[in-house]
Amino acid sequence: MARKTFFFGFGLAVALFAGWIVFPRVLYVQKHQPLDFLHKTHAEKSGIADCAECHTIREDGTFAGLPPMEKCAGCHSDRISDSQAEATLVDSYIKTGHETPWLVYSQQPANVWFSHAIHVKRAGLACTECHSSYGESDQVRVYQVNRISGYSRDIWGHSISRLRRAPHEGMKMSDCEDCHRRRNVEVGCLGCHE
Amino acid sequence: MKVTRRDLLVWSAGAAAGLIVTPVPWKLLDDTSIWSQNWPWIPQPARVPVEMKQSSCTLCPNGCGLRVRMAAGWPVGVAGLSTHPVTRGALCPLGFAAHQLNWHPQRLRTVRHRGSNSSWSEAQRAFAKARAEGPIVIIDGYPGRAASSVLETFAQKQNGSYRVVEGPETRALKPYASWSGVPASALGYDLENAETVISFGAPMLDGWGAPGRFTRLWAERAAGRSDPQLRLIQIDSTLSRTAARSWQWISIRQGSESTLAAGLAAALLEQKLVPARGPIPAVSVDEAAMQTGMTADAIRELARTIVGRTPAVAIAADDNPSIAALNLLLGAVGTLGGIVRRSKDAVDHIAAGDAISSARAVLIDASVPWDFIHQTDAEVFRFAAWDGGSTKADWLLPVPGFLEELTDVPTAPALAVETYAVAPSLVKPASEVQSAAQFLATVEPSLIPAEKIIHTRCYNIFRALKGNVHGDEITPVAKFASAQKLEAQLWKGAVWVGEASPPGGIRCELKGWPAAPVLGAAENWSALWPAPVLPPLASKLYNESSLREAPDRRTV
Amino acid sequence: MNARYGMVIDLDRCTGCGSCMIACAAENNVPALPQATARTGITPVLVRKVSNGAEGSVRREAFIPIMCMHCEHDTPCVKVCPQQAVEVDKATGIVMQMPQRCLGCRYCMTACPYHARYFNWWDPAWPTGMEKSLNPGVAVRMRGVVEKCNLCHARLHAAKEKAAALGKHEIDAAEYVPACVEACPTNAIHFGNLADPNDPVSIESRSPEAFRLLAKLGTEPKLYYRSKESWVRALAEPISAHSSEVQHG
Amino acid sequence: MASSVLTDSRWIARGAERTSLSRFLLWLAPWAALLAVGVYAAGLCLYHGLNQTNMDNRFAFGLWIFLDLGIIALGAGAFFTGFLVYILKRAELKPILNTAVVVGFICYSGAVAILMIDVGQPLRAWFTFWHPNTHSMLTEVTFCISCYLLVLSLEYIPILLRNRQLRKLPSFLVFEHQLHKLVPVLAGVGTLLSFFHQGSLGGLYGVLRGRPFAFRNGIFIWPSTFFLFILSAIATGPSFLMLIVATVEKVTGRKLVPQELYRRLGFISGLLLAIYVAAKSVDTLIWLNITSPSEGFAPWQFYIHKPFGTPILFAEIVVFGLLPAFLLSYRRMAAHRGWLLCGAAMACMGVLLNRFVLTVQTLAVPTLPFDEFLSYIPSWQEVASFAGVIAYGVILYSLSYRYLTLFPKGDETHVSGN
Amino acid sequence: MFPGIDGFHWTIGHIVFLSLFFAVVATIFMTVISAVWRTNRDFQTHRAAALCWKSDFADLPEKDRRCRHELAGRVIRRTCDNAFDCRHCEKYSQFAVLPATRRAQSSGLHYPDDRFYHRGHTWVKPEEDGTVTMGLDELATHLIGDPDSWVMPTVNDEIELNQTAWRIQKNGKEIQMRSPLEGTVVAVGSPREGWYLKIRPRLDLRDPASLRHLLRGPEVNGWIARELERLQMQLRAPNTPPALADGGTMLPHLMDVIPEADWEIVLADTFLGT
Repeated sequence: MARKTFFFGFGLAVALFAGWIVFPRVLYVQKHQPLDFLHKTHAEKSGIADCAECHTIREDGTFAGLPPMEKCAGCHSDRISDSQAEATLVDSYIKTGHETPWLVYSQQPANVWFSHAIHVKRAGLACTECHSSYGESDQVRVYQVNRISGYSRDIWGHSISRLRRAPHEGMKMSDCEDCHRRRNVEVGCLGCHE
Repeated sequence: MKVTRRDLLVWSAGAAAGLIVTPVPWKLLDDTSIWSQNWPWIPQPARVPVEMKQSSCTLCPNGCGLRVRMAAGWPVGVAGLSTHPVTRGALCPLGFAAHQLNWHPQRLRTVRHRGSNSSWSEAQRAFAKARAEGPIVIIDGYPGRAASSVLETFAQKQNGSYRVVEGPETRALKPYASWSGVPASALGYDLENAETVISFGAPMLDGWGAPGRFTRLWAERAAGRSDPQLRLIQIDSTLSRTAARSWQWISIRQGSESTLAAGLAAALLEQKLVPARGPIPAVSVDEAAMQTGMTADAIRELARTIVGRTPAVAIAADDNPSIAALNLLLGAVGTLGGIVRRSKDAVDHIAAGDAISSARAVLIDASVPWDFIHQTDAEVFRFAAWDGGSTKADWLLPVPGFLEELTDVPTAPALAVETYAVAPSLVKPASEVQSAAQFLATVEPSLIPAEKIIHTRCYNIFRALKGNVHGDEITPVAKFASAQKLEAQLWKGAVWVGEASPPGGIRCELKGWPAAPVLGAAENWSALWPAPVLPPLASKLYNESSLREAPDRRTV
Repeated sequence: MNARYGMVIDLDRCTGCGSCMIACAAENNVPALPQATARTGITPVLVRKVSNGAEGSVRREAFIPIMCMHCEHDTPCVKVCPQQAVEVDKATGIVMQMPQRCLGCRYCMTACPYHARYFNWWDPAWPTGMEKSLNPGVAVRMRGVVEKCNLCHARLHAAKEKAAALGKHEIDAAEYVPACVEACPTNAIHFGNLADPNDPVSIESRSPEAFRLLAKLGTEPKLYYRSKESWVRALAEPISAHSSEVQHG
Repeated sequence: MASSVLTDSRWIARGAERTSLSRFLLWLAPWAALLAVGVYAAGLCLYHGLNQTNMDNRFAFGLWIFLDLGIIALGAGAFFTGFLVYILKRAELKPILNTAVVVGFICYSGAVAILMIDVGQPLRAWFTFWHPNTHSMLTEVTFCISCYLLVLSLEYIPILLRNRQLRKLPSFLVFEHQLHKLVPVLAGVGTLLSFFHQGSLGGLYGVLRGRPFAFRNGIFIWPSTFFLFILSAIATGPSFLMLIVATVEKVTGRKLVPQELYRRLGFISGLLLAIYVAAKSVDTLIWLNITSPSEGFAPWQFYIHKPFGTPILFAEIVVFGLLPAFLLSYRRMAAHRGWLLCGAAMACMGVLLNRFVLTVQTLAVPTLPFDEFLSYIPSWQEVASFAGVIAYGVILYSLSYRYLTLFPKGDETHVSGN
Repeated sequence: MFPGIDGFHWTIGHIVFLSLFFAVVATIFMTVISAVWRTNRDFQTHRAAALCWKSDFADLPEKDRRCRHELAGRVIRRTCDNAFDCRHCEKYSQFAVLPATRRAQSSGLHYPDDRFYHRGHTWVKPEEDGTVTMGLDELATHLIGDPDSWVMPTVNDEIELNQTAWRIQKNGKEIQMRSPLEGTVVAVGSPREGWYLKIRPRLDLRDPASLRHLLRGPEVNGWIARELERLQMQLRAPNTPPALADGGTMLPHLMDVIPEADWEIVLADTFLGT
């Protein structure tokens, strides 16, 4: 009997360890941003206060997303510091004119239609509502991508169980729904899907 | 301690029980389904801003107004330009998918010589050789463009000849040209003012003339009205699309159109419905009835209907003198709502006949319909954007594709007024492509390049102070401060429309009722489409629905 | 105020040119696959040729564009979908098909009396490079799901976004016009808000010439047709002994 | 018995006489081959997508759905026998209980397997559980069938654990003993589930307002076909079991069940079939004269397309309904084993015909006035993958018969001269 | 499915449907759980063993489930329905009084009368000191010959009726000997000594009922005759010498003499194994 209990418990323990500790590490691939861009530094040095200064909404309502290279070139036309990142930025992107292949933490799939105009301009949400305080980040986060679905980990949220997660954490459909429910906004599938 | 099979069993039972309460099964379930929603092998459009551009379609001489949606430098959608004075937002169905044409698997991407890849330098050498050895005939399918005049000038320099392949609408105007001396390219139908249109097998609602020109008139003044302001009488041996939608369908024997025209003339004169001007038809009403399969009374009835609401004009599907003669009798030549002279200064072109057989070399512009058959031993330089395959050419020379080349858009066939537009190059041309005009410019540097000619033409329009420019709003030419401003407008997709020329100006001399020619059957737009290939999405019409029969010898 | 988008198609104006079909396919990134046939292809708008059945000079033919009728009441496809991949959008009345939710059971296709639903039998594919010409804003559907006319909702999205950018709550009607409506060279397709009694389309839908296909099923389609000709109006009834589709080839 | 090189006698219940392993394998071989082909075909459908089938946008449902409905109806014997034995305490049916369970398990697992190929996105099938649309008959079907398959596998376990080698593990043996005691609970649940999904399968078509050929009015949320399907299923289930047992007796050359049992099954089947036929006729009349006219369809216009003429209706109700009902329930006829089995076979064909008509004819007849009548021929992949399921069934049953005790001891006596 | 998940509606239909579904799932789940729990309980309370024996007994072919009275010829035909537990058989007494018609006939095997025999071919011999000795009967000894090895319980082990008393390995086959009696091991013997175990029975042997479940006298002859018959059947096969010599006397060391026979089956049938 004891022998049985031992082996059962052993199996149980192994499964739990594998499932809760090993699995999440295996499921997500770690990737690094091409440049270690720091929001904090830019806010301080260049006095950029408003996110919209770089992440603009065009007049037709579409969202420009990450600023194009010429925006950076505005200040970084030549090396203005001697950091390694600065060198890569100026040499391999600004000089060559290639856009930086940023990894977007909150990247949604093709079938999702999310309008920043509607959420920011009409509903008046603050950027931090969804993007937390990344605007003040003083180090570059590692970008984790799901091996199977190819989604950024931010979509699922960092706690693998999705329990006890911060309000801004997680960008799955259910998270959108929760927020809409809280603010009793009623949207059908058509509201957010292409 | 020795691990028995039973122990392993118990162990796996424990593991299974444990696995259920880990994220593993549930997360995998979720992620695999998400994977199935974003299969990597399914192409997805890039998330890029879309901008609207206005231009004109240059795939055929009708020059429809285009609204092009551009994303990341590529056209991602094509729609009609509602401010366009002629097409008024209409396009031919294939035009709606034209932005896919440049990607067609049969796009001609390299110079080909007798079925094997070659190069432009090879082609130039061969052309130079031919040019040194004898006259060169140049064939154009879209006369009146700046590029055409480049071709024409070159031909004259070579004491070669410049020939033109014209569409059925223009061919149908040939008889008046030959009787009056006014070039066919200067003539047009004033349909906008016509009240009765008798179409002898012309696909009036299915691709005749510029898309939307007549169909819009028909939709606004005829469709769904029991007594329409614009009566469309379709004479057809079969229930064609136009016949099906026409106010009246007259079904006659195949190929007896000219006889019916003559019969109608006879009926008109017999009933004194028109003053006896011009020659007397050779057939009587009864003979006509016998040959057309109609009853004599039906023909007389039809004659009465025609004159019942005027102006009335008869439209032939192709070059057909006796129908032209009927129009003379109806007084529909040089009058409002009939055949009008749209421009003073137009030169007649010589149709590309078998005269080319004597030439040393033949240069065929990309605008010439792809199935143009030329019987000649001369060396043929065929310019084309898509590999037609069937054209027997020694040289196949790739030209810029849809929206890739700057060109101008002269008046469309059969229009009653003159128009002029510019189609700028919206898309970066594919590598190693050259239009015929560009090619000749490299061969003969003394030629004035098309760009310059366009510039001059814009200046001339500005200087003439006539007509209006149809952009987002209509501006009289006189209102423009400078030629540059006018040209800029045209480059943005605006269209210049000349003034309607006064009635008259066509005096036809003909002795005796003309003999009936052999007449081709009615065509529709997919048959008139000049390219050898159709946009892939056209397959919706041909493969994926029973709406139309696929046009033969074409790749969809 | 919820809109109820609908159409009135003037069959007397339809010349069967097929512009709507191609414009629709181009707008919605519908693939054109060489292996697709009239029975397996995806044609969210499908123009069909009908006749009065007579032969000779008395024969009459007309063209009738068939697309999703966006049934308002007891919508057959919505009711049968096991996992709510289909819904009638509250705000617009559009019957939405969600390819990402769909499991491809095709029950909705058997439920639709208009055959207006299409299954992706193949993976969508385009000749090399042509994917660059895809319309941004419309996601390409994958193999194994059902799709249909969503009334070009990508254009509705754009209109909404623009309105929001301008701080407006209602979209500008001119900003939202489905591709088929825009494409029709004879303006045969009229698009508007049936919920607004003064909207020209809702006025037209009440005209005696207007009719709906299979109206007796009681599903309240929001797609109306109109015609002066009685034999065309007779198509409203399921039994019309003489009229039958004209087959080519 | 001498020990040949490979013998499986230690796996065969002691005292049970089975043919030699080599003969058994010889019997399995062709079925295994068929199964292999089926698996290959199914693989094609999963890998390349449903373009491998001949289904199309008009024939969105094809052979698979028809046969799924068919075998699920025939599989109804499982829950119905369980219901009779455990709930209604009809002990005389005990001898076929195990066979009923195995047959049921085969039918349902086969049907589910085919459904997984039939849907375009199997990976998302679970959405039905996560975002269920409870108004859809298909949701009801999905929920019930998956639960009932679970129940069947639980009923299968005791039979399995009594195998001669598995029983060597005491825990298995005791678990079997305890689970077996609880089987009546499962039988009850199974009855509830089957009642609903058999019905919902009928409802599947009955609710199609857009398909006047199938559309039926009904009670509350359930169209009449809901109840007709239940009736027809429980009517033919026993007949199908009877056929199975008879076949096994023929193949193995043994008497497996008391011959009285046949007559008993036949009587149940016949009685229910008679009731079904009556109900079906009434329903048909109501539909022809009230339901379809109210949707604007002329009563008989569904039957103008050959081969779906009125003869099919006649065959469905009379030839394969009334006639077998008579053969099965009329004592004189039922006395002859031949007539009895013939009746049973006809009853089964009847229910298959009914499912065929409802699935195929519904899609074939035009709805729009300018529709044309369409037909469809299944592709070899469709046929093969289903043949694979049948092979799977035969193999699984053969294995169960050989290594498990499907028929309680004592009934296995040699048929004289065989 | 659950509140807060897309597609959940607070409508009666939805709630009813889902609660019904959850009820069904719960029922199925509980059924399995309780089966597992009861199984576990049976092991805790040592009832598992009895259950297993009952199940094994039920699994025996009918000819191996004959009533002892049939063996003795007191009744023509009777199948035991009490797992050979004559101690609690209400029928026992009414048959026991009948005269045994079976003649004692020699099978060439020696079955002394001072012993009681269990159907698993073990015997029990009560000693004066109130303990009992257990051993293999002669048929078993002949069948097995000299064991390769044997696994015995240790002193003070509790052994249960019909459960494994000791194991014997022979030619790679393991034979489980079912215990003829329940009690505590007091001494361990070996094949050489002719006995295997000495136990202190749990029941008082002065009560005649306590050994009633074991075979005696004519019953033994009947039983052995049938056993030999069965062996004859099972071991008769091409290229094997007659298992039973003339007059049905049994050759010793059968497992060595006829190695090619299907011993798995033969041993299972002989020692009531599975």
